[in-house]
Amino acid sequence: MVDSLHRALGLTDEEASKIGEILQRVPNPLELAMYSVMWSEHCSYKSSRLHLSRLPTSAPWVLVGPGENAGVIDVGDGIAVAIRIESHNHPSAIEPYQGAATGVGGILRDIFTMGARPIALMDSLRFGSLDDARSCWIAEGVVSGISGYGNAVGVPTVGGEIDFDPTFQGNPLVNVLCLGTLPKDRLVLGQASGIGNLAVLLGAATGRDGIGGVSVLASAGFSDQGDVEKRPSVQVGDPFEEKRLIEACLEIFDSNLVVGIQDLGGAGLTCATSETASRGGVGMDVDISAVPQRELGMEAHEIMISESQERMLAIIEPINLDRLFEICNKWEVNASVIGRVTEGNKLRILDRFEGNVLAEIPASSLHDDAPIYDRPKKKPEPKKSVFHENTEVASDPMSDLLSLLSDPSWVYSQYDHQLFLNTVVGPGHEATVLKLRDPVSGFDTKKGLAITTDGNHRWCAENPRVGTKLIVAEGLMNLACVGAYPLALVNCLNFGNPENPEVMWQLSESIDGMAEACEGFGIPVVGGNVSLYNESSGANISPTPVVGIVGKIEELYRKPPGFELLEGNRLVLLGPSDVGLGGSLWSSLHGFDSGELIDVDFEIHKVLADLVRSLISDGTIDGIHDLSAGGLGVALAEMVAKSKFGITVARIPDTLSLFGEGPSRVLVSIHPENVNDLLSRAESVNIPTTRLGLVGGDRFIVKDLIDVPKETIDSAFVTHLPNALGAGTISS
Amino acid sequence: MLGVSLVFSVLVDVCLRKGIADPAGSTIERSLPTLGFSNVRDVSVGKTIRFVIEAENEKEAHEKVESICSTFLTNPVIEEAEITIENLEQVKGN
Amino acid sequence: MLGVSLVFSVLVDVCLRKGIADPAGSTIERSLPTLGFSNVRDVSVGKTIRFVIEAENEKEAHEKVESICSTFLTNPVIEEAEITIENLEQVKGN
Amino acid sequence: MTATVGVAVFPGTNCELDSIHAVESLGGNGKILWHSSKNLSEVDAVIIPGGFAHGDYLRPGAIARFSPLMSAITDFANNGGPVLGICNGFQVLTESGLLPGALQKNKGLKFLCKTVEVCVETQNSTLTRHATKGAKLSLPINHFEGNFTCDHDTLNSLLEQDRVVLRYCDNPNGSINDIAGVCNEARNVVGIMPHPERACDSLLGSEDGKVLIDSLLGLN
Ligand SMILES: Nc1ncnc2c1ncn2[C@@H]1O[C@H](COP(=O)(O)OP(=O)(O)O)[C@@H](O)[C@H]1O
Ligand SMILES: [Mg+2]
Repeated sequence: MVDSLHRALGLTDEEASKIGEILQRVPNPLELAMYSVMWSEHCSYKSSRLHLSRLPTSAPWVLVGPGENAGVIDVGDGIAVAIRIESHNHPSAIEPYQGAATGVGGILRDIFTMGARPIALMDSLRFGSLDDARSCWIAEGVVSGISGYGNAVGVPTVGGEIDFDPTFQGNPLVNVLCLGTLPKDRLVLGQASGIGNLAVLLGAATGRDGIGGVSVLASAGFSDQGDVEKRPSVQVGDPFEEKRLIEACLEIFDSNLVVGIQDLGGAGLTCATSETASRGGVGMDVDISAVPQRELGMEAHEIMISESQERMLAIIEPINLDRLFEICNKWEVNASVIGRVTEGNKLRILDRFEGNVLAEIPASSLHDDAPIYDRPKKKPEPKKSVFHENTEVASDPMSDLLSLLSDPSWVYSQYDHQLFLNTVVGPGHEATVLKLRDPVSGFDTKKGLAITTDGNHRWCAENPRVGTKLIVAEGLMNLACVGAYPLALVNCLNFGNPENPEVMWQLSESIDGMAEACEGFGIPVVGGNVSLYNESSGANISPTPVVGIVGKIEELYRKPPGFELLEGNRLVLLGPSDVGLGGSLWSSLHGFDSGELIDVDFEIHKVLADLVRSLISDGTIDGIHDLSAGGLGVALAEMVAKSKFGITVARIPDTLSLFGEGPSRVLVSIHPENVNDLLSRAESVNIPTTRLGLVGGDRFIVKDLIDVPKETIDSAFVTHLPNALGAGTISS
Repeated sequence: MLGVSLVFSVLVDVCLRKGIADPAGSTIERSLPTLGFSNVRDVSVGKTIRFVIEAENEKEAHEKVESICSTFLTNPVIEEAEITIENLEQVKGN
Repeated sequence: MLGVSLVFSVLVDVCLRKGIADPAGSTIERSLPTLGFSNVRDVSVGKTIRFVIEAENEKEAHEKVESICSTFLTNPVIEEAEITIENLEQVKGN
Repeated sequence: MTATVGVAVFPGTNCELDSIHAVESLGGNGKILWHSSKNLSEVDAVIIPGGFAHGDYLRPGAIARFSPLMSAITDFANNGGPVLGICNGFQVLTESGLLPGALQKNKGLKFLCKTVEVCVETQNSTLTRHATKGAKLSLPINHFEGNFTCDHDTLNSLLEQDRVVLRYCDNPNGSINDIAGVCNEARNVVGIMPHPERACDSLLGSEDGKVLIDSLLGLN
């Protein structure tokens, strides 16, 4: 049993012998447990690290790049922004509400760990199809969980995405992004330094939460009873605890009491203690008995790897301890001294200070010595059902359009998206726009931050490299549509099993695509998260990188134009007309899973984005929508559904031009008097234009293809999700 | 449906499983002393769902309720339910 | 505290008062048929609070619990509670 | 003279800075009142803002109402001081008995954050003195437990005494009689579910909340 203990803990034989070499002795079970969680894929990025290093990460305004709890950028006016995105896919599959809720809690801690006040959350969600009851149950639960935790913790959820596809059946994707602001000179890092400094555990008591795989230890000799009950590893979120923790920590930062601070996430205390120590180049003694426990009789390994929520580890000088206790008392937050910073580099786990040593490990070996794998990659065989543009499909453009419409307001009306009085453009538009206010004084700089999250597994299944370039391009254009230029990107790479060479190839290609796009557009990657082993019943999900991009608006004196159409407006399409049906929403509706995916030309895309920003800032246009999934047809219908008027458009001859997808295309609605100005400005930078038609009446007319009352469009749009997921609004 | 069917009153008593954190319970417990109530501990919060169900017989009623419970009313990953069923009266089917 | 004190386990079963609308209950009732469960009606949702309390004797325990209930655990405008108290064991006071 | 508005903060409250911001943007003075303090010291009015006092565990407002601050606010209210409960603040006021009724879960059983239209039903309250009866205001709501309920006698006396302050034009949560806000008999204590502080800036979508906050400040 003991021989194969490492295997039961998920360590390979090679990994186990490497641990032996590091320690120069046989590790005891506690030590093995600590290595096993820290060297897990989740904590060590052992399959992806090699590839992630290809991403561009620097720019003059980047204060903290990847590697810390969150990326931090300088946005001017003495203000810095911390941003990060993280997945909580697997927990959400088994307990949707708590899985999503604790995902929100975790990402918030990553942000306030940096000294920032979290001011905005975004959620990027993907579920199995709406006709599958379990997928609906998961979707409902996840949205309620984000709502329940985010609203109560007092951080607005200001945008996101939601998509449904059979590829996510049994393995939903729940990615949550958080953004915070801080005074630039108050950056706090997760490191311990100063021999004799204290490690103080703040927040919730430690229970047997999320112990999962390591519970094998209980039956492998740690406990005498053979019949240790199988413990549920689900974590329950407590937004009230987190709210108090946020306020207490921010007050502690304001009072300058910490040397460093670190949130407790995956691998719990093991990660927080070893990471702070190794970053600070010091050692640490941890007194297990000082850790407040929620349950009786917890074993050392349980305490060290528990993933109980709402906890932080602060490193402080002893002289500040009383002040820290005072603030914690005020906010009713528990604080216990559980560790001491020591000379050297050893992380020692003790049964009490000056007591027995239960484990002794070089702190940095848990991170820096973690294995890095260059796993085999293999390009998959091309798919069979290639769709040719001339394939005959029995399809009716009108019913196709109606089935592609879906209003996400069912989701975001469950989220407080207005708290803090920053939300100028909330969810339901191209990108979210927040006022940029001083995090301490609240002073309004009259500038704005814009954020967007984008992913598209259909494109990436088609071609992970091009697909990933396209989502970065889309995020950039979403920002341009609200008048913002991009500053930084964070990403969440949701892929299947990396031991499958085809999945590894997808991951590597996707990272190359992201690197190319970020270089092409000059956007630094400041953070990210990799979620692998997304599979269910043996099937890997389609590759799904998700990007979050934050941008800035230099002058925010009026609300940027939204989707709304004004009567008499002209509709003009800006950008090239190259589109394809490969990886399109329309193709997936008809069951085609292959076809042509149009690549993005960075130069044209940048020029178009510049043009769009100038049209926004000088007020030339009244409405705008970039073309994305669903192409021109869906964009037109969404604008109509969000307005009071119908439209009549022409020059859309066929299904391909109505539903085809391609980059660098933006639809604008503009007063007739401004059309010539628009056309000449576009021409001067070589952006093609197409005059499509005009706004007015109460019908949705695409000449020769569709002619329906506006209400038909409206109702298809608004009823899609409520019909599938339960109304939520009252129906008598 | 033909035949005679029976009416049962059902009580489903849902608790969090052992070891699962109970933020509501612990918040109540923490606030009790400040409200002047001492010597209270181990507070936990659960929910009850009561309803009336028709079934051919008690066995069928049990099966129905158990399936409602595990698929809809609770998530067995974190919750446990205790079911109490009582025969109310007999109704004539139509 | 001197003297012997007793330990009681308490269950407070909170329901909405008659006549008060029960949104949670009716939402469950509405969704059951779509999930394939028919013949269920009169669904109501309540909550339970369980805890352990120490008191000199059963009478004192009852009084304490009733006071916690009426001032704190329930909102008498919309809720009512049923209390079940069980003597657990005797503990030595210190 | 500048009115000073005390804004109550319980652990879990989250709209306190927004309320202060709105008050100050209208010329008032905002001041935090911490839940454990026993007196209000020199405030002209009190706002109990939105949020999740004590996590809303058990019931919204159930724990907050036992705080020392709430005793002080109760004294202040009983002496005629203007008190406004917004959202969670409304829940705290009903729990503490300063206002009648209770706020249950929304009928649709979902949290709702959106902008709704409400109608000013009376000018005779500390919150609507400067508003026009019958005026329609566009105000954000943001709640799970906003479904106002009370027994028939209470409803009748609310109606007879003209104590319904705001009504929804299109009821979002199932509240009895479309009630969005009520006042006490003395008309100095008002509880409403919508958030006027979120509607004091055209850049954020609506300025219809200004007239309500103005009334509270006693300015115009
Ligand atoms: N899960 C969600 N949570 C919050 N907001 C959402 C969610 N899903 C979509 N939204 C909002 O709806 C709008 C449209 O989303 P989407 O159709 O994905 O936009 P696009 O395709 O232009 O990127 C965005 O503003 C987004 O913020
Ligand atoms: Mg977009």
